[in-house]
Amino acid sequence: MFTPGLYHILFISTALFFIGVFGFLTRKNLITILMSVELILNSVNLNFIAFNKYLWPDKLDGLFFTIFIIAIAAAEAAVAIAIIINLYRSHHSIDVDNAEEMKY
Amino acid sequence: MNLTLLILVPLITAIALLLMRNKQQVKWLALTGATVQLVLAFVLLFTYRNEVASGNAEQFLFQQQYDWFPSWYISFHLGVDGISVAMILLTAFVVIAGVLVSWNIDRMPKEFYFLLILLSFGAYGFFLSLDLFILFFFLEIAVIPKYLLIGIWGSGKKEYAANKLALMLMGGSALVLVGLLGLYFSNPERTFDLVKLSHLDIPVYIQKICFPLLFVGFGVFTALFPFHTWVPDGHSSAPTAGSMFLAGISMKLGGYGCLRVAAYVIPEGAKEYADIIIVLSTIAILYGAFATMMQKDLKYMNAYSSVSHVGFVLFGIGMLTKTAITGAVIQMVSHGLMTALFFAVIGMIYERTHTREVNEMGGLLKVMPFITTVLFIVGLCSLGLPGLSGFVAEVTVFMGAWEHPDFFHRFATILACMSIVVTAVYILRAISRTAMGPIKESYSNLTDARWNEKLAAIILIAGIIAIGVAPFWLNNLISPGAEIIMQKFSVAP
Amino acid sequence: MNEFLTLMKPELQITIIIFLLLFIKLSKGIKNDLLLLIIQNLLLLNFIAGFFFNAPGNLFDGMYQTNTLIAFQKSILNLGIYLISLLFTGWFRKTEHLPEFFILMLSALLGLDFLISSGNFLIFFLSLELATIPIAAMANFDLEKKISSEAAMKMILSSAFSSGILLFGISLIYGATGTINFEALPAQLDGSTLQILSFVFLITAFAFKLSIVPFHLWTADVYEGSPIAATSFLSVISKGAMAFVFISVLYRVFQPMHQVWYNMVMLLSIITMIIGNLFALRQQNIKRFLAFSSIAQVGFILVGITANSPEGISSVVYFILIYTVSNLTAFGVAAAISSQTGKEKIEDYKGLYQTNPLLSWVMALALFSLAGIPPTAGFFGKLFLLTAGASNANYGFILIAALNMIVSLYYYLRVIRSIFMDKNEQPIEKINIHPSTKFAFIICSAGIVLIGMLSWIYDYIQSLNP
Amino acid sequence: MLNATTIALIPLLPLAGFLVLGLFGRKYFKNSSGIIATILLLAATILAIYTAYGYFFEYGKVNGVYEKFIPLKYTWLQFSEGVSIDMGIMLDPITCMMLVVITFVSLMVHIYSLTYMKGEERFATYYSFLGLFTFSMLALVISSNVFQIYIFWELVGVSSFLLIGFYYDKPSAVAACKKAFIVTRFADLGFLIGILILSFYSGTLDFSALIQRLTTPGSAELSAALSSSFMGISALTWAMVLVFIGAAGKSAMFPLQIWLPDAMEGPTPVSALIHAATMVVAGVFLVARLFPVFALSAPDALRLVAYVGAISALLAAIIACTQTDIKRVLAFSTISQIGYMMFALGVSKYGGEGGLGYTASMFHLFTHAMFKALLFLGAGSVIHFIHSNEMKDMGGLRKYLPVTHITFLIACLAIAGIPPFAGFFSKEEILSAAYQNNMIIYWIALFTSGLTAFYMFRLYFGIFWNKAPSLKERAGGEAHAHGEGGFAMMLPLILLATGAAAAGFIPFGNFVSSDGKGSESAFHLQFSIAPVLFGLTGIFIAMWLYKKENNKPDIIAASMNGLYKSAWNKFYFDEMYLFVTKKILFNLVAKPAAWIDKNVVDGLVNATGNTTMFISKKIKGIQSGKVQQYAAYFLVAAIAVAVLFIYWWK
Repeated sequence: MFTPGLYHILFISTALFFIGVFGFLTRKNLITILMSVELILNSVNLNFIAFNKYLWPDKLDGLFFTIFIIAIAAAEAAVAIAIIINLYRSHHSIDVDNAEEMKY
Repeated sequence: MNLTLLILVPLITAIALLLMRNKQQVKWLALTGATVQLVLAFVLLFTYRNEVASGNAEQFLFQQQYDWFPSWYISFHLGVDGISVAMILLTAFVVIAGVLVSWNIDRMPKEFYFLLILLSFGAYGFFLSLDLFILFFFLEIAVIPKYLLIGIWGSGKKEYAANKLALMLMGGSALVLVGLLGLYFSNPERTFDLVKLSHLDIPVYIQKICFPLLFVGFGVFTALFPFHTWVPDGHSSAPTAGSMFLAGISMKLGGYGCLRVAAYVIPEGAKEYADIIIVLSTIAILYGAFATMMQKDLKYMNAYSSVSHVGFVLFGIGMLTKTAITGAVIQMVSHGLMTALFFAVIGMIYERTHTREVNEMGGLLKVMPFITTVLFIVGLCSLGLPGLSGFVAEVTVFMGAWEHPDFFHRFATILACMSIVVTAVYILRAISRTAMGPIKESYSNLTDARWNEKLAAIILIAGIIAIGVAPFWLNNLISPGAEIIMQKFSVAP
Repeated sequence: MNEFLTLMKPELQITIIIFLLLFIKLSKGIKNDLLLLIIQNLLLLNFIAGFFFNAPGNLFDGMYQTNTLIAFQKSILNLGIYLISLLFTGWFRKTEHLPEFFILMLSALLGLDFLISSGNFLIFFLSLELATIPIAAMANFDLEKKISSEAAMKMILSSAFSSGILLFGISLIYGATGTINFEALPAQLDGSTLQILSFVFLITAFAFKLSIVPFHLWTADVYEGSPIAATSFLSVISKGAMAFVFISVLYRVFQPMHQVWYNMVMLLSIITMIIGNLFALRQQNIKRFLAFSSIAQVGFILVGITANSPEGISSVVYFILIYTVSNLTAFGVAAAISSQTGKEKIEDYKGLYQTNPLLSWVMALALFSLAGIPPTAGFFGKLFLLTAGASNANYGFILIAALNMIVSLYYYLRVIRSIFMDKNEQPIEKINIHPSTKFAFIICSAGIVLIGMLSWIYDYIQSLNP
Repeated sequence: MLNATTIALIPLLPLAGFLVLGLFGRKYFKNSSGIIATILLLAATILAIYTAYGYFFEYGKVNGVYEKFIPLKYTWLQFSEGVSIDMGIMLDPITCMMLVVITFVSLMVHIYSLTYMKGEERFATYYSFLGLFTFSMLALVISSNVFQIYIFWELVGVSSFLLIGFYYDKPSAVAACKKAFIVTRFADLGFLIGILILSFYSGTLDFSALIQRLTTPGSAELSAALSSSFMGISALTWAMVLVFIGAAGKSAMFPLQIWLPDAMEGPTPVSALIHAATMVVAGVFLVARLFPVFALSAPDALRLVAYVGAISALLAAIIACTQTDIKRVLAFSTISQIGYMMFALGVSKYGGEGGLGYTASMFHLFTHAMFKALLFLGAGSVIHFIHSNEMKDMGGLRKYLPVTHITFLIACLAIAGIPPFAGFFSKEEILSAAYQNNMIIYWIALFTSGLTAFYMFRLYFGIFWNKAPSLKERAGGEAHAHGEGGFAMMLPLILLATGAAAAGFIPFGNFVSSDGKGSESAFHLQFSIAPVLFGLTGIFIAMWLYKKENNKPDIIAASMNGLYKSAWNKFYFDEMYLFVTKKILFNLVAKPAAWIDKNVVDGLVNATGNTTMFISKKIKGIQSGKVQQYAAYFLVAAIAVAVLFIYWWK
């Protein structure tokens, strides 16, 4: 039976991180962008769990951190979606390219 | 003599000016403040002389020291030697004349006088301070009022000029700041105190770094070539009193700083760079003079001639002999009085003819004998006529410069001497085109100077003649200070 | 329990105020004016109370730390909040959801307070988010303005992205050292590649909040779009608090890697000053202008931070204090003008002095202080930052900083020029300033003049250094 | 004993006049200013004569030698140990002689001007300027310090400037005063540098110490000054040459003579005082003052003095023959005569028989002051009468101006060197000094003396004889109502004529000599034949050509076309100077300097600002407004910093 080691998990989490980043940078829909952020956060969660399990199994710092990140992510998403709704009201679109009035 | 008084009087005057409501009384208040300051300056002069005569051999007299930012080892340290006393006298003269000249200013007089007095506050503080931090503090205080004076009350390309002036001067003070910090961190006591610093051994490599920073930094204020270009634009755009203060006081801040801070505290650095200073200042002297020849605007002329004249200050400092340094200080005083007067006269003429182009004037002697007489006197002073202050200063610088027997210094001195001819050319050109020749029809009913203008001119002329006819008192005042500075240069030239 | 109450006093005070506001919000029918008066007085009390019963100590196994310096830093933030409540009276009175705005702002402040006191990456992260998310909501408070929601969107997305990277960095640190505790961390640091990488990721979070170039790009847009009260909170309170945290993290936690972060901070500082100044040169909108100028100011703060000495800390704290009053004054004047006339462009200020001399002087004072012109306090603040930074004898760096002061002077003078020199056919009419704003202007002006002159303030800060 | 106060009062009285009239004259002494100034000067004259008398006959001589007598010395400006500018009084024979000459001529001019300048708007100013000049000139001659002389040197320069430009609304006067000042200023530059060199080597600025140190053979100062050299010429010689340049400028010697003819734009009495009798001989005085140093330590420099003097004498005389403006003729004649004085000094030796040139030079200075002042004042009367300077407007005036005519004739005879008038004696001494030392100069001088007689009598005949006066068309009848100008104008003429006629009989050599010992002037009858013959020839030619109106002069002028034309154009010196100043200095130095300042130096400053703005514009694209781009920059920057610090910057 193949038991995944730390590096496997780190590989996945890093991949997840960059997928998230890529999504953040390329998607035009604000909701999708928000989802990309969630991906990034989840990759971090994976990191924490993996480090905790493989490297520092006697401490629970990583696990707790993960829990808090999930909570915060929820809060952040709530506010973000509120803002997006507001943006939709004023711009009638949730395309990120429509909101670039301020520049230079 | 309580030196704090000299700082407090302008400060209180400035604050009182701000709080004043009645626009008519503003000028009287400013005049009162300036007069009190002039009286104080004279009291300082006499008490200083008495003190020295009674055998007080300390370098700086009337020292006062208050703690200020003790965690940085900064203290509010005041004290004067002969050089500072001379500069303070100069400032007092120029300030009172400046206040008088701008008597009839109609646009925002309160703010105008406030800025004038604030500027003088900076200058007084600068000349009195013995702590480099507060010296720098006062130096910067004196910059922004100039910007506002030019920008608000100026003429011509005033905004451009004001910006250029403020930025170049601030650039200079930025260099000064870095140099000061270099000194501060390289001395084991971590002190900004001038007296202490001058007795500490600062590592030579630090001196070589800090000297150019400080000298160029202060040099920008003193129109060191090639950092002089704020001078023509700044002076010519400024209102009359602004130009007077700028050339009469502000440029002297730099000269004093070059001498007191750069040369005095950093002797090794000064020795290292003396030749470069001489080259640059010789260029400034001649080049300024030649550039003046081409100017048609009286204010531009005087501004360029200031570049040339102030070149003598740096030239004298670069020579590093007691006589030359004394000459440099005399030149500062002399040029301060003279150029302030020159700008005052130009202002008076401009107010009447509404032009500063020499080619458009002529024959003004007929309608304004007083003003043109003053113009003659100040012009003759500028070209170094004996009996007026310019001669004393230039001759002292030349004599001091000539103490170096080598070819380089000789050559530079001869070149510098040549400027007296060029100066004669442009001064006479200016005088003859404005005052002499047939008068224009449209000018034939202009009026002569009013009482305030007369008083201002007379005060400055009194100073010029007092130095020109009896230079010994000024020389005796300054040369001990110059001597102490020279003691730092252990190797005689 | 007693210890809990004394050590966590600042946070508890704020929490109490937040709850009070929530209750007030429940009971409808209170007019904005009265409400504002209550809030202002509460905040004043909060500020004053900040000076009493301060003691050093730890809570929760060192997750929460405090000492007198930290208490003083919090007092600076409290002062800032109080001034904000006074300065933007004009805008507050008009806004529909006044209690919410203050609840959000105070939550952010609470976050910042915790942030300063954090002794652990967990609480650091939590408080950072607490200090960020409400601001995004605040940014959206001008509901009728399109740019307000745009600003909020940019804020929340950028901060989410930034916290993603921060978390990634923290996770790497955790992986590399096995601890997230500030006390335990220094012993584990050896400057390995992984640690440097994670450290850089960590720094980006600070850089984001402090608007250090090139992590600053959200700043200007958010500042411009947000209501001016939110902008000033962002640019003054949040930035100040972040600087405090940054300096304590660098000095305490990453002291073993100080050679690395010294160079890094220096590099960032130079870029920040230069880019901030270059952008500020061309700005037309006063808020955007102040945004870029505050970016350049951060460059100077970084100069002080490079000192790596007690002087560094005290000069940064001192500067933040000065920066708080100066920048808030500038925002206050801008707000007073824009809330009455809606004008926010610098060129609209032409001839302001003709109609509003006092307001002009206040603005001039603030700008001079920001530019570092004596006798305003900004001069001393900047000078001490540079002096502290110069203790490393890196004079080239100091020279760059000093030369940048000239560029910054140029654009501050641009505003001065508009106000005092330029002629305008139709200058801004006489602005009616609310008495409480006036009061704030007086406090600020006095602060701008006196904080520098009264040298004991600096000495007091210096003495707080543990 | 002579006391310092008495002597100091001599210059101070005119100074008081200057101050009082200058400050209050316009208001309070509009009409009385002339009288006030004259009275003050009369007092000064009396004091001067008293002083001179006291010096020459009572106190001056110590053991048969006229010693330098220094009753006052006050340190005015201390430079360094031993080197200071002192204000002092030093009496020696030439000083005393100069005191008398200056006060006397000045008094004459003051009196003369009472009428001549009457009705001028700036009457008081005129007298105050005269006072300033007299003060400066007197203080110059009593100077005890080489810098003191420089100071008053400049002051006489400026008073000359002010007086030349007295008619300030006349553009030609304005140009002339500028020119005079700038040319002499240029020369003063040499003087100044010369002083600097002298002070450096001698370690003093005091005349007596300086002369003593630099003439004592083997003294440390002298050997240092001789041993250091530049371009193969010793420092001392350089110094003396430079000092001489200053002297040449003030005395309008070749090639710096260009300012003097133009200076005739000033009021005629002023020309008489400043540009004939006193200021222009200051150069001679300076060389005489430093004569021991010239003669004993820098003979090369002295030789230069001689040749410059001789060339000036000849050139100016040639030019004078062609000029038609009577004041200009006199101006060139002045240059020529000063040339005589200069080369007399130049050929002289120090002490004994060889020192004849020195005595002769001073003697000629003395007599020249008399007759040249007389000539100018006479010309002034003519101009006052006829309202023109041009010879072509004159003629036959002897009937209208009898006193002027006679006195003018006396002066002409004196300058032509016809015995027994004053000029004869002094010129004879000069020629004999030249004869003893340098034959080339002797022949030049002899020829010049013939020319002198010719042009002076050309002038004389042209004014007083020649064609009949055409007064009516000139200025209308009423202009001549004032005739010769009354007593105030005639008295100076008569007094000066007396001097011009009789001054030659003073045994000058007894009083003034190079070493102060005094010498008997030997009078050789045979020697005088040649100069007198040359003089008479000149007179007769002039009589033949100009006594009656005829066209002979034109024919001769036409036959010598090239020479005449170039002489008439003053040998194109003005043009050369104009070329150098306008074309070279102005266009090639000043213009580029101003251009560089505006475009290069200032351009750099502006370019710094513009570049900053340019970069600022260029980089604005970074702030694109797209939040995703912000994030991209964020990430790239984070990785870049990480890479930078992981791999390169440890």
